[in-house]
Amino acid sequence: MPWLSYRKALNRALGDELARDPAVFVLGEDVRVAVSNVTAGLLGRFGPERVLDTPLSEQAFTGFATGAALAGMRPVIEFQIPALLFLAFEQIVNQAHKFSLMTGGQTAVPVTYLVPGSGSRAGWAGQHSDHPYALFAHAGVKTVVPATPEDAYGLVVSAIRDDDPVVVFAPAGALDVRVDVDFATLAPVPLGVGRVHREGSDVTVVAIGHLVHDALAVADELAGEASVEVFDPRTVYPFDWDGLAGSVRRTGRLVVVDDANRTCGIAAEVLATAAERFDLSAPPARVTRPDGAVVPFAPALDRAVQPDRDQLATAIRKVLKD
Amino acid sequence: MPWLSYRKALNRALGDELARDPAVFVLGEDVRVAVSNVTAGLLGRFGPERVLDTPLSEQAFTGFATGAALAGMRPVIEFQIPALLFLAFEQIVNQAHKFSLMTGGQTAVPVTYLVPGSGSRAGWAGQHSDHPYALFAHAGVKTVVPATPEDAYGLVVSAIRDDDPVVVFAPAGALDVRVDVDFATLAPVPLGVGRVHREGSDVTVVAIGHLVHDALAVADELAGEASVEVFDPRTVYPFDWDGLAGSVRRTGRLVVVDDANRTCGIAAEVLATAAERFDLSAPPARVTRPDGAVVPFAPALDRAVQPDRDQLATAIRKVLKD
Amino acid sequence: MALLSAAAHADLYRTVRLIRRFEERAVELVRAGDIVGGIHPCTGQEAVAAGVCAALRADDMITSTHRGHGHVLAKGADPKRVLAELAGRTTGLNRGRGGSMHAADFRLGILGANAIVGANAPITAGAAWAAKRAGDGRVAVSFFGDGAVNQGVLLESLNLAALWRLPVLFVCENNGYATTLTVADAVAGTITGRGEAFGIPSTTVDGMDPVAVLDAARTAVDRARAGGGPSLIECVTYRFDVHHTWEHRARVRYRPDDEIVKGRSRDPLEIQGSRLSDVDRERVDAEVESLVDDAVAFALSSPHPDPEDALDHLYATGLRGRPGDGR
Amino acid sequence: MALLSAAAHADLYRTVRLIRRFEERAVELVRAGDIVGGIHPCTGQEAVAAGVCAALRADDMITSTHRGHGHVLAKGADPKRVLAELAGRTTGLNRGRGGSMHAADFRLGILGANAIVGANAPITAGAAWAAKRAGDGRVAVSFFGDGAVNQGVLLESLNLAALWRLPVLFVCENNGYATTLTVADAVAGTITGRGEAFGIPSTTVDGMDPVAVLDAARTAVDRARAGGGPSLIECVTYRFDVHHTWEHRARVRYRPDDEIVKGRSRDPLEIQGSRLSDVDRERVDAEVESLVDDAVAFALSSPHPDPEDALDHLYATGLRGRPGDGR
Ligand SMILES: Cc1ncc(C[n+]2csc(CCOP(=O)(O)OP(=O)(O)O)c2C)c(N)n1
Ligand SMILES: Cc1ncc(C[n+]2csc(CCOP(=O)(O)OP(=O)(O)O)c2C)c(N)n1
Ligand SMILES: [Mg+2]
Ligand SMILES: [Mg+2]
Repeated sequence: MPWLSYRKALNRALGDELARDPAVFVLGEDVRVAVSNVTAGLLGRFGPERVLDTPLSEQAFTGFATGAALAGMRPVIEFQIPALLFLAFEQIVNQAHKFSLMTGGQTAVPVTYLVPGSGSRAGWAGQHSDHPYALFAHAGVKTVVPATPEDAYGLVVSAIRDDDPVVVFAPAGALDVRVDVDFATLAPVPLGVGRVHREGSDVTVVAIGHLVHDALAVADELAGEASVEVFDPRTVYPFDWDGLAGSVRRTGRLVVVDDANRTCGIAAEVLATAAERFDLSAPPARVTRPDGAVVPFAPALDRAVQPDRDQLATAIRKVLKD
Repeated sequence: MPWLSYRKALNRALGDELARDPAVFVLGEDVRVAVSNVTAGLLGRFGPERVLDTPLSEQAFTGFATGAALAGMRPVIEFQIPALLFLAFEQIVNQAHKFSLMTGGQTAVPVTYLVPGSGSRAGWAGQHSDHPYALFAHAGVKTVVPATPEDAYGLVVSAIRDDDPVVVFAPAGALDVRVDVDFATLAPVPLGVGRVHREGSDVTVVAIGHLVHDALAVADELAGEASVEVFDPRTVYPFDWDGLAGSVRRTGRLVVVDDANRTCGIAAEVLATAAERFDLSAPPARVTRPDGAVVPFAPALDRAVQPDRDQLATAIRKVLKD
Repeated sequence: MALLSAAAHADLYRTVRLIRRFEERAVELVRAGDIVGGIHPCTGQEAVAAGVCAALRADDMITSTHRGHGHVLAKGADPKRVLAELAGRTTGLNRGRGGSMHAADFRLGILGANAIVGANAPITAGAAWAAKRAGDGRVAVSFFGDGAVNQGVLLESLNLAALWRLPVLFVCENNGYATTLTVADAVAGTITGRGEAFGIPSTTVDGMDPVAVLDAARTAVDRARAGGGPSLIECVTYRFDVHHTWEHRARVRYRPDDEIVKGRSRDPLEIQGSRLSDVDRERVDAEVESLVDDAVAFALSSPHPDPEDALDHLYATGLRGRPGDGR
Repeated sequence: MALLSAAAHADLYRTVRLIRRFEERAVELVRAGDIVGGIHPCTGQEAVAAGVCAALRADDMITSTHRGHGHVLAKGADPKRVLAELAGRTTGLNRGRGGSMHAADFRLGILGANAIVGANAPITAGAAWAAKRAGDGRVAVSFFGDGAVNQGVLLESLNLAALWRLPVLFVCENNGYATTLTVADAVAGTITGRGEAFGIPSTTVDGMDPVAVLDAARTAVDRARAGGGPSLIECVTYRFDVHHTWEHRARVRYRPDDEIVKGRSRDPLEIQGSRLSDVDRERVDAEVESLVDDAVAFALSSPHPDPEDALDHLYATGLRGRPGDGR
């Protein structure tokens, strides 16, 4: 079977949706030349009317997408850096997200915000290395963090077809993941439905985005000691609480690994919901970035603020001991 | 003793700090005329050089404050609406917050962002009614939500004197609170230190901002049934975990009431930390706004998305039963 | 100035009169407590909405501001449903979910008023781009105040609209103040200069005269429909009442008395009214009065929404998040 | 053009040469893996940094961009410590915490490069305001690219600076591209037109000639120090190398070959070099070479920071948040 890389999966999802629905178009910075590779070939296939290079005006082109959506289009915006979402924050959480309720259901804002290369990209320092998906989850904007190429494909397709705004974070740490897959099996993945990557009976590890691969590696490592289930929510908002409940019912223990700041992150939400609703046989644990982390430039410092496999293994062992 | 209103406390804090430190200045929209009342009288006392009316350019005037701070000043920005922070989000969380680490400690950004009237102001609808303090807590910006006039005074004073950026949310629901207080006792309140407003032995209620007053009322109501401790963190980031731990050690049970969206809110963080670190004798509960809430305009709908006393009482009873 | 038929003059007058009386009654309802949260009345500025919307087709689009009742009414929204919206009733344009600052009627091309100054500008540009691609000849109007010309997002939007030759009208209602801040204290350079910097044809007109506004709007609309791209029209006007009705309780002083007197001396109602015969004027006045009476009666007799439905429409897909009390 | 002394000419040349050689060596270190994350080299654009900074006092302030090494060096930063910063060492300007895009040296008025296009503009304005209030005659320079003139925050900052007559120089390095997007495809109107719209004196100069830049900068600095407010200088230049060093691996094509040849044909190094005698030029070259050799040796022999210290300086107050692993 052919190899599909995560990056290529994003590209394929965009191409397929552009081909399927004339209302879909892509806009962003350097998308014609396809600097991120995610839009490679789209200009040639679909022409400049459907692949728009924008000036460096994040606020305006984000609002522009909202307006186009109000008039029936389905824009997909590529953002080069997670922090650029901060520039457009008002237009996403205070405009696009609120239109449906505020107009009493008169309209929908089907915009997809795609961030290829979120999180640390080794050496890009403080302003380019954020993983701010929890901010959108808190605001209530649908938020997706695919871990694998096939999920990247399926979730982007679903995001584009969804009538609400959806933010898609494609972690830098996952962009080079490749799978051997029959392209005919690629299909939409519903928003809000998690995936058990590996079954286990002792502890559920909830891993977000690229950390799914680390969690699987750690589960392998610990195979002699413990049976680790790896649960990938895929969508961080809305979260698949029922899926997670099922997993935790089986294992009774919970660890979350999340490459984002600790306070009020997704890991916090998972622990909070678990505390309210799940029956745990030991206190849960989370492995995250530190509180309020700013990613320092020097590579060793950059790595030091990201969760790593050792930390995860330690957390799992601790939860199993309790 | 004279009456001090919350609004007047904010005003007094600004006046005292302007008088004390020539590096302090205030900027924002309509601060000279003092539309919010918070800056009343300051123009007359301190002149136009220290009380700056800005054009409607939130991004620029927020960055302007950072620049002035880098050059030795201590700006206080008044934002008329919580959502205006979204316009300046990049300048706060990606610039001001990151300068210290990114420059290797060469500089500090002592800016105070003051939002008088956060949360719902009855009838101001979807775009004016947010309570987004968790966003700043997640990013790691120091964030304060005073509940009482004396804390409003003391926390604003501390925010201004603090060498890091600090966001102060003054909930609309607290602005009209008044206390009978000896002005001579008004003093700085350290950031990161909570306050037990009422001692109790059965359950700890963590209440944020104006909800402290609701929590106290509910505690009174339930006095026959249960002994409720009301803990006000005052600063939501950094959070007074030790203070809360002490309270929960005494009560063994925990309810959080927080007028913000549920997912990834401060209430989530409190429950998560409790699950990790505290010994609870029953599952904790939180009373919040719903997931992803947008405040609808009609007054009854507006109230329906805010946590209320009945919900809190129900949650307390449930936690006590478990 | 264009020569208009008597009927056209009467139409313009009717719109001005409707907005005026609507606002006056709305202010009464604020005082009476029937409208919660207050409003930003647009009395004095009616000629802008009337003139611009008279130049539009029914399928053209507009976006508006916190001071948006006039625009929405001029674009054809039913006064009953606008007032019901202000009163938070289920019969309101937005089913009571939006209120004064968010009135929208998508069937009439009213893509929504907006509570964030300047935020509607890029939204308008995007809608105009969609119309351009569809080739349906529709144009989109962005109304905004003088305060908005200092918002980055609006300036970015001028660039996008010019670059992509979008069929947009940027209509600036310069009423001299952004809340309490004067234009002189807020705007370096001129408002039309900002449009021109992006290569956008920009003119200043008498915003108290609906015919002057209509003239300028027609030129701009014709240009936009013909593929000539955006225009900016600065309408010089004056707000007769407060920035927001809270000022009725908490008087803040920032406009000199003589300025207020002078500002109110040129009244669009009189300017346009003088172009009608007395009979015609009285007829229109009576029509409007009964429209507005009906609107008030309709609004106040309409049902309040049920708190159980507070989160209806939160997601267009019908997604329901978790409630706040953990049920 | 101003008549400069031989020494002044040599100084300008030295700066251009230093930046050129620094960037070339830095690119080598990127290829060698000693600089992680790559850089945005400013080769070809050295005259802008050299000319502007030659017009400044030691206590004047600058802010810069992702393509900022030249500005920082021209303002006097020690090449050793700049290179150590790029290599992520504790001896770097920012102790290895900032890297290529955040080099700062507050003792030299270098308030930081910035990785967000346009974000430095309001920061510069604020610093300039503080200087104005202090009455110390300092000015502040905001360097930015042609891409930044489409950022709302920059346009808002032009307004603030003009309104409050702040001692700011807005220096636009127009190298024709924002990454792959041409100015023609991104900028409606002109760059100087944007300054002028806010009443800011704005000029276009040959950004390949350090003397032309210095001339314009001097006029602007003099005006600013005299209380005359901000200026905008558009420096027309050309980037000789890639947007970012990732292009060295993944060639993307967006600049026509003949344009590149033409662009590189006017080289600031040659333009300024031709103003020196051969001896002088060789002397400067040798000086620079040894400076840069020293810088490389210093950077590569400096210690890497300890991962334990990753969150040092996160808060100026020394606050420590909770670690990520729950310890
Ligand atoms: C971006 C933004 N900043 C501030 C506010 C608060 N505010 C609401 S209306 C207003 C003044 C607007 O002035 P202008 O644009 O001239 O419109 P006018 O009120 O005069 O009609 C302000 C400051 C806001 N809603 N949005
Ligand atoms: C606001 C923002 N948008 C996008 C980017 C990604 N980006 C980095 S540099 C760049 C191009 C900048 O062009 P220009 O301002 O002309 O500077 P140059 O690179 O030509 O020196 C882009 C798009 C960014 N850093 N910040
Ligand atoms: Mg105005
Ligand atoms: Mg450029």
